[in-house]
Amino acid sequence: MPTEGQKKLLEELKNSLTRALPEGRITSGDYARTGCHLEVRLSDVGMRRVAAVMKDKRFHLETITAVDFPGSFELIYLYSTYYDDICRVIAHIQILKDASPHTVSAIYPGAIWLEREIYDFFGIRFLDHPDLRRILNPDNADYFPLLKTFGKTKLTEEIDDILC
Amino acid sequence: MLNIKTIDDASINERVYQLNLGPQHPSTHGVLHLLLKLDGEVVIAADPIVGYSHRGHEKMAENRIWEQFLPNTSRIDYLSGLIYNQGYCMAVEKLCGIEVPERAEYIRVITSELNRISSHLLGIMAFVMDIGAFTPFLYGWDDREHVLDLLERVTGSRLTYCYNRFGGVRNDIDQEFCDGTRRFIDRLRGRFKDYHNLITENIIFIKRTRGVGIITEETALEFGVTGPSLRGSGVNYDVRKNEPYSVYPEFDFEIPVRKEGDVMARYQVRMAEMEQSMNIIEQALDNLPEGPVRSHVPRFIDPPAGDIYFAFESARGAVGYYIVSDGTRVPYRIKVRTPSFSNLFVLTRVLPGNFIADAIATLGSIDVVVPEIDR
Amino acid sequence: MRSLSGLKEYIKEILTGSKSLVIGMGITFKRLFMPIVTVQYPRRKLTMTPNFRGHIEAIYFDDTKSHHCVACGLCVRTCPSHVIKVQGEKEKAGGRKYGQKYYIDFTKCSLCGLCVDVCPEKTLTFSHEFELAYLSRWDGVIDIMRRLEAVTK
Amino acid sequence: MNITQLPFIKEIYGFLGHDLTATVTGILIILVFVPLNSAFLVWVERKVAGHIQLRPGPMEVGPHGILQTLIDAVKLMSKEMITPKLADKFLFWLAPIIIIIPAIVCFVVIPFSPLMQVREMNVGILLIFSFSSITVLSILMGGWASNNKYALIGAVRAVAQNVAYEIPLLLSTMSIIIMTNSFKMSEITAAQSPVWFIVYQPVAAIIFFISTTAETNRAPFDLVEAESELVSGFHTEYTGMRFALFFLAEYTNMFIAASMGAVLFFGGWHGPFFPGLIWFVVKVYILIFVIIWVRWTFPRLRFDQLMNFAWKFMIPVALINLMITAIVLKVL
Repeated sequence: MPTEGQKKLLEELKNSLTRALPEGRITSGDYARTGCHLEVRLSDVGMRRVAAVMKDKRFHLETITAVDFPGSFELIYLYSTYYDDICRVIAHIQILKDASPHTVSAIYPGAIWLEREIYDFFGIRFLDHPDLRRILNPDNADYFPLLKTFGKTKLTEEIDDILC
Repeated sequence: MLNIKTIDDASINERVYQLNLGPQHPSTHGVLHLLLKLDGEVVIAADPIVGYSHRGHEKMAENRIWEQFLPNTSRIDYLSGLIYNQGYCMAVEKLCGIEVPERAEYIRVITSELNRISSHLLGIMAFVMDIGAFTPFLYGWDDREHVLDLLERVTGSRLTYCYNRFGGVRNDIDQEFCDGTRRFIDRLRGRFKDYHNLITENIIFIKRTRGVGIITEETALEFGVTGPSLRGSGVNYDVRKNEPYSVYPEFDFEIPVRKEGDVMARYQVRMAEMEQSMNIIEQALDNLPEGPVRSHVPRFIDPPAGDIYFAFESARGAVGYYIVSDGTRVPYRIKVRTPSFSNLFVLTRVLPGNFIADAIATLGSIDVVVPEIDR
Repeated sequence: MRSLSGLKEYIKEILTGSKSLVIGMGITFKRLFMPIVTVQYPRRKLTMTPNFRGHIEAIYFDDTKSHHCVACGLCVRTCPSHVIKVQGEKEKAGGRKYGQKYYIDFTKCSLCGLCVDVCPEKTLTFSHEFELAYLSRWDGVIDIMRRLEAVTK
Repeated sequence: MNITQLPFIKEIYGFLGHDLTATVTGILIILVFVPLNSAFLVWVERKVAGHIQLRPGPMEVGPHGILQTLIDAVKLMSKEMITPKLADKFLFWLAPIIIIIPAIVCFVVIPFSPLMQVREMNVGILLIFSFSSITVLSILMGGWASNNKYALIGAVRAVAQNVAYEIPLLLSTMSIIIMTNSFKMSEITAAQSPVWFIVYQPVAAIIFFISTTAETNRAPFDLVEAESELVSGFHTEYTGMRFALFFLAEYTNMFIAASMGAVLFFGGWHGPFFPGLIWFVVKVYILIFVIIWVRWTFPRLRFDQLMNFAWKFMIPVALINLMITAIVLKVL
């Protein structure tokens, strides 16, 4: 039951995003199941262009996170708006394991610490980041905890064979 | 108010005085290390250093089955444990398409709103103690005991509840809980008059909070600030109203918003928000439907593959679970978007130019829970 | 003229300010004579509500004069912090197993209640024990079967 | 057979002469009275604070926790007196001693009752003011010497605060002294027999009490040892008996401030039918109760507001009050 404001906003967003990201696949997500109104899928870097479009539509950067898939990392950028016709945009950006994407902290200063957390957990280094260092783990830690290869404890094998 | 000296001013550099506020400090509400660069009493730069209570909830999520992550959720933000429980259960229910009976939804809303009141009580009174008034802290503590007793009667524990399950709640609420809640709400309304006389109208409190630590709407947008800190700056954003979930659409309550964006505005927003929570509880208690409290759910659930982002409103702001499931019994990735993470780092923009006392007041007014940042 | 209104405003602020100070003191003075709300713990102990969650314990059933645990191990696998160890034997070769030892280390237990929910025989419940401080970590490991026998004897 | 004829005391009395023995015994009584009184005040503060916050306060040791402060003193004595590594050893050791000396000396001139006054000096009030300004010196010494950033900020604040609040204190007392034109404490109390000075000088009384609260670093002006900002200000690094001395000095200063208030504005030992001493002690403890009551009600002022409040409000009002009193006295 999206309101007209939402529909209008979605249309505007879709047009400006397709103009800014010709190579991206922009589909309107099914809010009931995935919680996002608009999905942008990019195979390569383009997060600054997405951020620029979002910034002048007065969206705020809800969070940046990453998921460690076997072949590649997937960076997730979530934008949503404060104002009445709520709309959430999710940008999935597939990057290679050793790629180093560009930081968006020039557009959203809040992203400095979000990107530091992703570096801390996944080891993804962001280009031109003001001070890229670990945020949660001890500074001399040499591991990246949220990688799937880290810490495959005996526990997880145990669970796999019993329950699955 | 003060002529803010820029950090790279040459004359400043040899007078810069580095002070470690924390990690063990009476007013950082948890293990937060705020590295302040001072020129005399004026803060020039603030660099929050976090990670002291990092337990790796997200890594734990990848080593446990879906049910076993339940106790973790209420330990991410221990002050609004029930709200996080409800959020996680609703996210997984939305992913698997599990139906939740009407009565369970109402009980979840009642217990979450009670939890929000207890969290606001502690947040406000700890903030007032940072300003220097000890006595209101203990009055707030006394009220909070009543909420904890009520929730102990229903859920069995006082702080880290694990009360919600997939498909509903663990056990039903009895009539004594409903009467106890109504008595508590009348008692708290009576005490609000005392709090306003003792704190809000107090000339010293007004002088310490009016026009201090102003967060503009623009800064809030850039840093992704949400919750009472945002509503204090004039933006009417509350997930319960903007993205209604559970049975919130059936209650009419309005969102308190203030324009000034200073410490006093955030304090007043929290006080007004408690009154709104009380309205919600009363309306929920009045038309509490009958019926089961838990729909039949298999013992170990297997959600379909896919990803979901579910946002809900905790006492500190908009929380979000981003869950990636690959169809097995163990979640592939759970990212918890916590409001305190974005709210805290606004300090790097807001603190420069204030006194130390204002820095403490601003930190208290943002009501940061540090384990929520460190996850 | 502006300074005069500024002065008048300043005086008015002082007056309202001091009035609010006096009201504040009035409230605390009233509180001085209100009854005390705190409970002196060692002298007076509170009774826990029926739903209170202490560490888990077995329920006494009349038909078996003891518990119903069949040592199926479901609770062992569901527990997020791996706190439970169960051991059981069969009286007769093909018959039902019967739980002999049921160790829990409640210093690591997060009181989530998953074991109580998942138990097929519904023989687990929460005790009302809240004084869980012991001298050594190993005192935290208790056998709830012995505890049941001690209680029921 | 008055006391001086007893065998043992006779020699001392003969050796020292009347005046000196009176002073020596007075000082001995004070040396006993000061620790006992501040121990009692600590207990009173914790009880009043407790009951204001709906809790009973100390109850464990003795009936209603009366021995609590005694046990605290024993605990503090048994605690190790740690000196920080890079601290300035000599100043660090000296600071607590210097804070105690003025606290005890000020008792010499306080008229507890017509007969009970250690020594009547014609510079009575002046002596108390001059000695009480030494405590700032020791606070600065303690703050600087303990090589701790919080302590240094606390010490610097203490100096600015005491300098700012010394002036309104003196001005408000001056308006009393013009009326009695004598510094003698007993003469000031004597002049108040018919009507207490608070009736003539209500404004001076308010300014006096506000500035004594600030002088003794008590809330809402306790920026020197602000728990939530400076951990505990200048005595952060002090442990054991040194911390006890700072604590003792704080409560003794509070007693001195209250007794000066009682003498200047509430007519010292004047009172209808009870003996003088009872009246004096009752008035002082009522004033102390007010100081404690204020502490547990109000939040803390910010540092620049503290300064503005002193320089922009208290001092002008005190000056105007002094001028009016002078004009009125001239006219009468």
